[in-house]
Amino acid sequence: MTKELWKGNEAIAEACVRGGLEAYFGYPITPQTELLEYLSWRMPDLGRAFLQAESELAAINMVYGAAAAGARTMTSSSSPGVSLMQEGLSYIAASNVPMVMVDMMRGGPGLGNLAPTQADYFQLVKGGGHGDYHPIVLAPSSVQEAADMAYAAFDLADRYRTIVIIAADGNIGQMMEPVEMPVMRELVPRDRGWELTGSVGRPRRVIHSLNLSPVEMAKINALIQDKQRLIGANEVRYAERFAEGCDLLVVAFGSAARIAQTAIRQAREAGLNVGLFRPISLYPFPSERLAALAARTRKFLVFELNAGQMFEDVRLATGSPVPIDFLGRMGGVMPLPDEVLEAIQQAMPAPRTNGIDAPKRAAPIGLN
Amino acid sequence: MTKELWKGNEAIAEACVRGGLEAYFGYPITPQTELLEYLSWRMPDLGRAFLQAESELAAINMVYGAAAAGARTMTSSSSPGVSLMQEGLSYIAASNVPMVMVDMMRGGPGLGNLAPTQADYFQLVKGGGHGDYHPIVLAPSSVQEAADMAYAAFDLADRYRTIVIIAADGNIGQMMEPVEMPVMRELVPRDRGWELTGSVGRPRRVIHSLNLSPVEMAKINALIQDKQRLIGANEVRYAERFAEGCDLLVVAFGSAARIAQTAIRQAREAGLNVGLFRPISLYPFPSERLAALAARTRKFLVFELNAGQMFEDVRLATGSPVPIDFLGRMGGVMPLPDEVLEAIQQAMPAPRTNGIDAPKRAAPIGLN
Amino acid sequence: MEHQIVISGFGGQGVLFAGQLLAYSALEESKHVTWIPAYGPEMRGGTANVTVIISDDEIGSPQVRNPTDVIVLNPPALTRYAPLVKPGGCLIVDATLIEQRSGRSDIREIDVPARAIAQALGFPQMANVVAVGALAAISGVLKLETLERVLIAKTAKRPEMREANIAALRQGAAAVTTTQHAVS
Amino acid sequence: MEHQIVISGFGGQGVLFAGQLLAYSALEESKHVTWIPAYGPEMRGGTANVTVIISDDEIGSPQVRNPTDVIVLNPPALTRYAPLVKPGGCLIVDATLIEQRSGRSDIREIDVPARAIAQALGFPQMANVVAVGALAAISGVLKLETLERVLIAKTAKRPEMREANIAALRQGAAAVTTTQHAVS
Amino acid sequence: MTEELKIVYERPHALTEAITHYCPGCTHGIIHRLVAEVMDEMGITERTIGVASVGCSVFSYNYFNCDFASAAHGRAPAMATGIKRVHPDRMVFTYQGDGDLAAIGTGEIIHAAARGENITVIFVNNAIYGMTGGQMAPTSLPGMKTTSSIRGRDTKTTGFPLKMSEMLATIEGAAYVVRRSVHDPGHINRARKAIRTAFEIQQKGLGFSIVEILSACPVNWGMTPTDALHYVEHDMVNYFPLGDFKVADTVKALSRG
Amino acid sequence: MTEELKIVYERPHALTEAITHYCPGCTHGIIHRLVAEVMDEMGITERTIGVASVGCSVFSYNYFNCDFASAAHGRAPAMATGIKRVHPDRMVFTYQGDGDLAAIGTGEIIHAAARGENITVIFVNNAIYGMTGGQMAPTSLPGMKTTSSIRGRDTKTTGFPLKMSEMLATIEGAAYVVRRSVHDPGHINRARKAIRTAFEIQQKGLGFSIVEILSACPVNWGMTPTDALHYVEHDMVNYFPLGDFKVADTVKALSRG
Amino acid sequence: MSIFGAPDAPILRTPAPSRAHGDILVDEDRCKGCGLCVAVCPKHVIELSGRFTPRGYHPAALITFSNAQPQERCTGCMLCSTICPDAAITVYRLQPARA
Amino acid sequence: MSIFGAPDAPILRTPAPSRAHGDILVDEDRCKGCGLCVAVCPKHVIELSGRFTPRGYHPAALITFSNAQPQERCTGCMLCSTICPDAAITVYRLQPARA
Ligand SMILES: Cc1ncc(C[n+]2csc(CCOP(=O)(O)OP(=O)(O)O)c2C)c(N)n1
Ligand SMILES: Cc1ncc(C[n+]2csc(CCOP(=O)(O)OP(=O)(O)O)c2C)c(N)n1
Ligand code: SF4
Ligand code: SF4
Ligand code: SF4
Ligand code: SF4
Repeated sequence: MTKELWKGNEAIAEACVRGGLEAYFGYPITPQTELLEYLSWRMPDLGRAFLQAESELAAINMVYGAAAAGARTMTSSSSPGVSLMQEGLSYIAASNVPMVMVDMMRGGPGLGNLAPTQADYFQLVKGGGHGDYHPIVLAPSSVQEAADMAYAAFDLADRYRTIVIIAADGNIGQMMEPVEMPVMRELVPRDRGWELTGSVGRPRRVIHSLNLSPVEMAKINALIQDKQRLIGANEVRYAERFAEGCDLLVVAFGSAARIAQTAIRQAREAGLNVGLFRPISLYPFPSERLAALAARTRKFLVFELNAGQMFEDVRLATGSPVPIDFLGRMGGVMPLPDEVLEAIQQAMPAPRTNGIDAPKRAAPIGLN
Repeated sequence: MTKELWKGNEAIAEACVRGGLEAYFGYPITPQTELLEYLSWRMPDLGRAFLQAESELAAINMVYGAAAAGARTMTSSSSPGVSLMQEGLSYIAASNVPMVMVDMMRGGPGLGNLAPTQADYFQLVKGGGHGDYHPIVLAPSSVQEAADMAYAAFDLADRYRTIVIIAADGNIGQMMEPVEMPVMRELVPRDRGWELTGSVGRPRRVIHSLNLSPVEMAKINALIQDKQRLIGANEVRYAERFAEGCDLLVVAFGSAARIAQTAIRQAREAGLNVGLFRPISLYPFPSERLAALAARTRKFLVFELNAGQMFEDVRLATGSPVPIDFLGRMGGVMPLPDEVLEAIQQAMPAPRTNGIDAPKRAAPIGLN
Repeated sequence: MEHQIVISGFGGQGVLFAGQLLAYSALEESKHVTWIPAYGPEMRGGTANVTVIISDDEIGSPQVRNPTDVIVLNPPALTRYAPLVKPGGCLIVDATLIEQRSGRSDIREIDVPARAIAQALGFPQMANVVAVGALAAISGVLKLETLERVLIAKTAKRPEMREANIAALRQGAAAVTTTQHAVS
Repeated sequence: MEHQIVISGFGGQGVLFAGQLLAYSALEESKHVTWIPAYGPEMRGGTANVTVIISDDEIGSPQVRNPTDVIVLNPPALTRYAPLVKPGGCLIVDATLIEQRSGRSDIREIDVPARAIAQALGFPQMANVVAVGALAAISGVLKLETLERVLIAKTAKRPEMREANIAALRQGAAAVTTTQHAVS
Repeated sequence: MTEELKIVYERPHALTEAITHYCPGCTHGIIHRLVAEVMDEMGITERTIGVASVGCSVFSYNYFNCDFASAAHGRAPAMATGIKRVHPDRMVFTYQGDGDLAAIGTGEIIHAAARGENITVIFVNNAIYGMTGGQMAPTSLPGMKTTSSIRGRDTKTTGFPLKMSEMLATIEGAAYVVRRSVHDPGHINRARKAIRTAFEIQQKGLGFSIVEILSACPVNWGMTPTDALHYVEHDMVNYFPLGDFKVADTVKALSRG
Repeated sequence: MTEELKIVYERPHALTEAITHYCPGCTHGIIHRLVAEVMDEMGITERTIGVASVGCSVFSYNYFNCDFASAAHGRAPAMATGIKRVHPDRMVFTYQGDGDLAAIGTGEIIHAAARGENITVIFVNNAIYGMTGGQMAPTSLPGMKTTSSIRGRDTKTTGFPLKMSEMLATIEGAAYVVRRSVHDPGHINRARKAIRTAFEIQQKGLGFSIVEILSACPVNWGMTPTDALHYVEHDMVNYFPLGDFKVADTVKALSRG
Repeated sequence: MSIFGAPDAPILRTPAPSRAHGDILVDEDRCKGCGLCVAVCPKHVIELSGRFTPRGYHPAALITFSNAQPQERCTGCMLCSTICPDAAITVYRLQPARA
Repeated sequence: MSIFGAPDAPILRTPAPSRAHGDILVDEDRCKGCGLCVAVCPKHVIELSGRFTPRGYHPAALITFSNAQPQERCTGCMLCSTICPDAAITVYRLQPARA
């Protein structure tokens, strides 16, 4: 397999195609438009469905239809457009049909700007739509990872009949990196027993989200909760670097983790014992692993391109045993590695003073 | 002042009118429609603006316009409708214009049902729209409180130029209780230096949320964060009952707190030392007070009409010193006090066994 | 003292109004009160329910599992609520429309031929008022005078029904005194 | 070894293409590489920027404050980036278009009359290629042969420019060797 | 010659056995029946996927004997588009009220028409929001009393009723745009024919078809079912004239056009 | 008689000093100028509140010398409604592109018209999404090459361009619906007159007015500014005929109608 | 007995014996007593009965006349079934029997 | 000197001395060199100059003919200002001076 240079947006688009995407519906918005543009010719070339909808609202409901019809389907957008999809996402979650969404987050709130941020973590992870549900949310930090995730997202969505969101930003979307593109998957006709295909030779099926009886609705909710527990058990993803035994653990995801990685390299070159923990699945959040690390790390530094959103999940995961600093940048300001390095230096639990090394590793603090 | 019987929805509507509501825009949806219906005649009678919009999307953007024009303005809706308003809310937050929203939460996700739930806590409190912002979220647990909140909401919105959300459910909306309606406030023309009124005799003004420069957008965000800190310092509201020195503290808001209250009375009659903590402001969350209580309470029981959303804020507030149980009901199933009582009995940290009383008060556990 | 009252019947039998009559009267007597209709799937047609809680203290849950006082105006209501009445509580049964009985001995079950009484007054739809009169008489939750005053005020738009309304209330109350021995 | 290269100029000067030439060549040489354009307000018209990082190891941040190698194709680019070049790094200046100099003595600053060379070849828009040739020669980030091969492949649609392209690259490289003494 | 009683009309098979939740005399029921009759006639029930909207007809997914989806309020045409693009060989129809189609769903219906989306829309116009208890709709007649216009619709502040068919007829992609009524048996039969034509258009791949049907909401109009039909016949038809607003040439070529 | 050079045309005062971000030859600039000229002529700048939409004209709030709001994509008519209902004595106008008005904002524009909302809409139709880099719009001509239809708009899958003016003209509440162009000075002057009429209609409280203006996007069409105007004159006008689609009787009564 | 319809009331499921040209069968599970069939019947031979259906409605039924004149008889014209919103009516017509 | 326009290039802010019936003043801060005024001028007396504006455009300018014929002169007809998308043109016309 050879590598090729791909722009993030196009790499995701192509990986979706190869992962079996059968129907795409979307609406232009920077910085994800290239994804739509790529699919606008790629999908028809393969005889698959592509439609530029009249709005994000229409797009998500077309996806709902296509998903109900059994297709591997997706949409892509960016922050304001994703806000418009919240009702639709809630319906899709309630109906237990699988779909994939790509959100290239930009500067908010409001019209904001086109610059990369991670300010929609809460919206995506905690549930921007009404009701109790959580999509699977994956945050790539390289183009290769984005492509791999996109390819795998449809399987994941299918397996749990859930929404899978790939949450990135213009940094990933606009960047070119070498990518080993996964192989084209063949489309196989499937009948998983629930999709709407016309009732020839079988009892009719209905896909809906209305349950006037609270007891019935509670059952739907219980089903969703069960599914989420299962997802929590199976689908936690994260990456680490020097995380075991470091003095300061930087927790960052997506493009922030890339910046942190450079800063950490610099810090380690300067003799600081710093590690990196990168949640890849934002939902389910790698809480267990973080709790374990918290029990034997002296300090955490959470770094996000927002005002401190994943920060809450880190705090929830760790409880109070480990002090947690926060470094955030808002509005699309992309900090360069040296700013993160500075924050690392400030956050170091016991900086070397007077030439005497502080102990590299604090006594483990037990979880109580 | 005499009390009158008011239905929740209508009491809120009338209190808004008396609090100075100048322009209402909304769309019918159960269980808040009576609010809209009441204002449909009440507002024109007073020569104020009422408009049934073509959708929630239009309604929230009309509110945006009216707020930008300097009016005391509001909308009301219920879960799916509120999902549709997320983009608009994010714009309004970014523009720092004041508005009030009433959300009568119903069973979700999806079309769900009309029954009372609290399943949109995350959506309202963490931010269902894109970007870093939090509206003030108030949760009444009686019709009187709902009316008082509605009356005060406009001042609050004005003071911070923020969104104020009154989050309740059909239980509050449909219930009749005696209410002492606040007095009618006179409408006074105001110019607070930012509203769009035409630029006669002054420099022109612009209200927008676009800032292509990340640095500029970061400033907007910093302003919002500052405002939120201020709100956090000034506007925390909660109510307690037997909270000091109890063995088990039930934390519940809105209509769940009403149910808990009855259960707690029964529990105390049965000799259990149980208290109630009721967050009134869900944002800002009464974290400090809860942390203080956590330090000297043996156990918490969080009770919500959802799968455990405020639960996270309680955990964030308390850290790990106090064990926290959770009781939730989803899909609009309204538990009756006896179910809560049962949960209290099960959650009691040291139930009386063999006729011997467990110590009523555990040794305080310090925050570490 | 807290009276937890449920009134249940078909839509059109004036269930919600009966509840309001109680609620407004409670307000008149400066009591704490909540009135809450059954909510959700039952909204459209079919059964109508209302819970009214009247108390000297602040009221917690506006709905309870085991009400202290229940009025049932049709057979399904009896089936549903009779088993739920709190021991020692009251159950008012419109005996014109309901043949079954609760079979419970730990509650005060009162048969009132509410619809028959109302019909005799010329307004069969006043069965609800009859039942409220009966409830007031047996439970003592509210004074009959208060109920009368509120009833007159709330039905002021139909003065032609005024006399009948008052009569319905009183005859409901009277029915209790005459039937009470039979059950308690 | 990690080369952090920034190329900056007006839109239309082939800034992004120059970056791609580097990026594809890096891929050819099996290096790690990232290519990222300036993003945000600068998108529409005006200045164009690209950062290309070429490394033997995995690359962290695709953007850095202090690049090791910078090509500036217009005066604002010089003003902005000259102070940022990492000490010891390279700064390639298109001396045809830019009069100012960085004034720094801790970097290797190379004046290449890129546009003049390109113009002489008949294609003024090839100044970007000239500059890339110069960068390769001085920094050694990539082999000239690789760049040539990729350039030919990437411009295959315009065979008439093939020779000029190669000449641009080579003359850029050559320019370094001749001017190098002057600065270092 | 012996004679015997033979069935000349029976309940269509394309309806399920479920008893509808519609109010007595609600003409949603008639329109359901007509759609079902057409599905029976054409033998397409098993190859049809319906899309219910949010309104009194939200439960229509319980009443038709075919696969069904239930869309968000106003979004049925978008959902139907998603289904149709995945299954172009299936018959896809939406069933929408006027609040759903002419208020919150305006954008979706117009763009489905503009794309010439090959679906059929059954548009039930009863000039009111039935399900939420009788609020004003964009289609409510001037002066009409509703729970959100208790003194009658005021055209000064709320404008005039939207004529969706007239508006959709201006769209090139729309192949068939007609308005019918179900206030008496004659009009009911004409409505059925139009529904039949609309489905045939879809079957032949001729593009977007919509049948607007004036319908009664006796409960929220505060009328008896019979009076409600008179209101349809006189007041509604007066404002919303019946007729064919757009019949594409390709459609006229169909024998039954 | 002595003669001197006198100014016969100068930059309108209702424009700010800001230099626009529009591409060279973009006719958004002409249309801005026309609106500003009308504001100058009528002396209404200080009593006007504009509402910018999302599209290339998003920054119009920087270019007009009056109070301005910036709406969410497609929602300018709703935002304008909110403003107008609060300040009925102010002149309120929206400035919207075709992606904004004819795609995502379809519902809002139609219902503003249906309500007879007393606002003025300047609708700039350049048949493409300019700001996001040239994707297909609902108004893109058949066969038009855009970044999301690189082989030309395929009417089979995407339908035909929406004619918003023709559609809006069917709405009772709309007082004034016209289409103009700015491809040459004569048409530019006619466009200005229409804008003037639209503002006067609002001033007199006669209801909803919209001026659709065919506009060029040379950059995304891949043409020189001059060629782009030729494209407007020939191709666009051909599909989107200029004219008055609705002029209410009350408007005709205005002297300048 | 309750006036709200006894749950055990007989539900007509077979056409009543009749010598008319036509006949109708009303499914009383479905009939909601809306009266539209009554209003539309050209022969005025449908009425709402005093009975209650299980759901509490007065169902439609053919009027049984003694010595009915032909013009007062059901002709099986299907107008009632055409207007019935609940598809509650099956219509029969007297037709030549097949061999 | 850079070909991208020297920032110190003179910006015309007053009408060039001229004996034509009319004259135009192009605000070179605003002019983007789109050429629409050139295309529309009936006298063909506007051209895009070789100069660069501070923003890098070739600005429009009146052509200076030596011994210009009257028909080659600007008439102050305002067609250019009517089409200029950047409101960059002020138009002057020779008119009787007021007392
Ligand atoms: C987003 C959203 N907004 C509002 C509602 C509430 N709602 C349910 S049905 C309905 C209107 C239905 O009216 P119509 O479409 O005319 O159908 P009808 O009930 O009259 O048949 C509304 C507003 C909802 N379910 N979802
Ligand atoms: C909700 C939302 N969706 C998408 C966008 C991205 N977007 C910005 S402008 C635009 C289209 C603009 O096109 P048009 O209205 O035709 O104006 P033009 O730029 O052509 O003048 C889009 C899709 C957005 N900002 N918000
Ligand atoms: S409310 Fe109206 S539309 Fe809805 S079922 Fe009843 S009659 Fe029909
Ligand atoms: S992209 Fe098109 S519409 Fe936008 S400013 Fe440029 S020419 Fe004008
Ligand atoms: S029309 Fe149908 S539902 Fe109505 S009364 Fe007749 S049989 Fe019953
Ligand atoms: S029309 Fe205006 S912007 Fe264009 S070249 Fe002429 S003066 Fe310059």
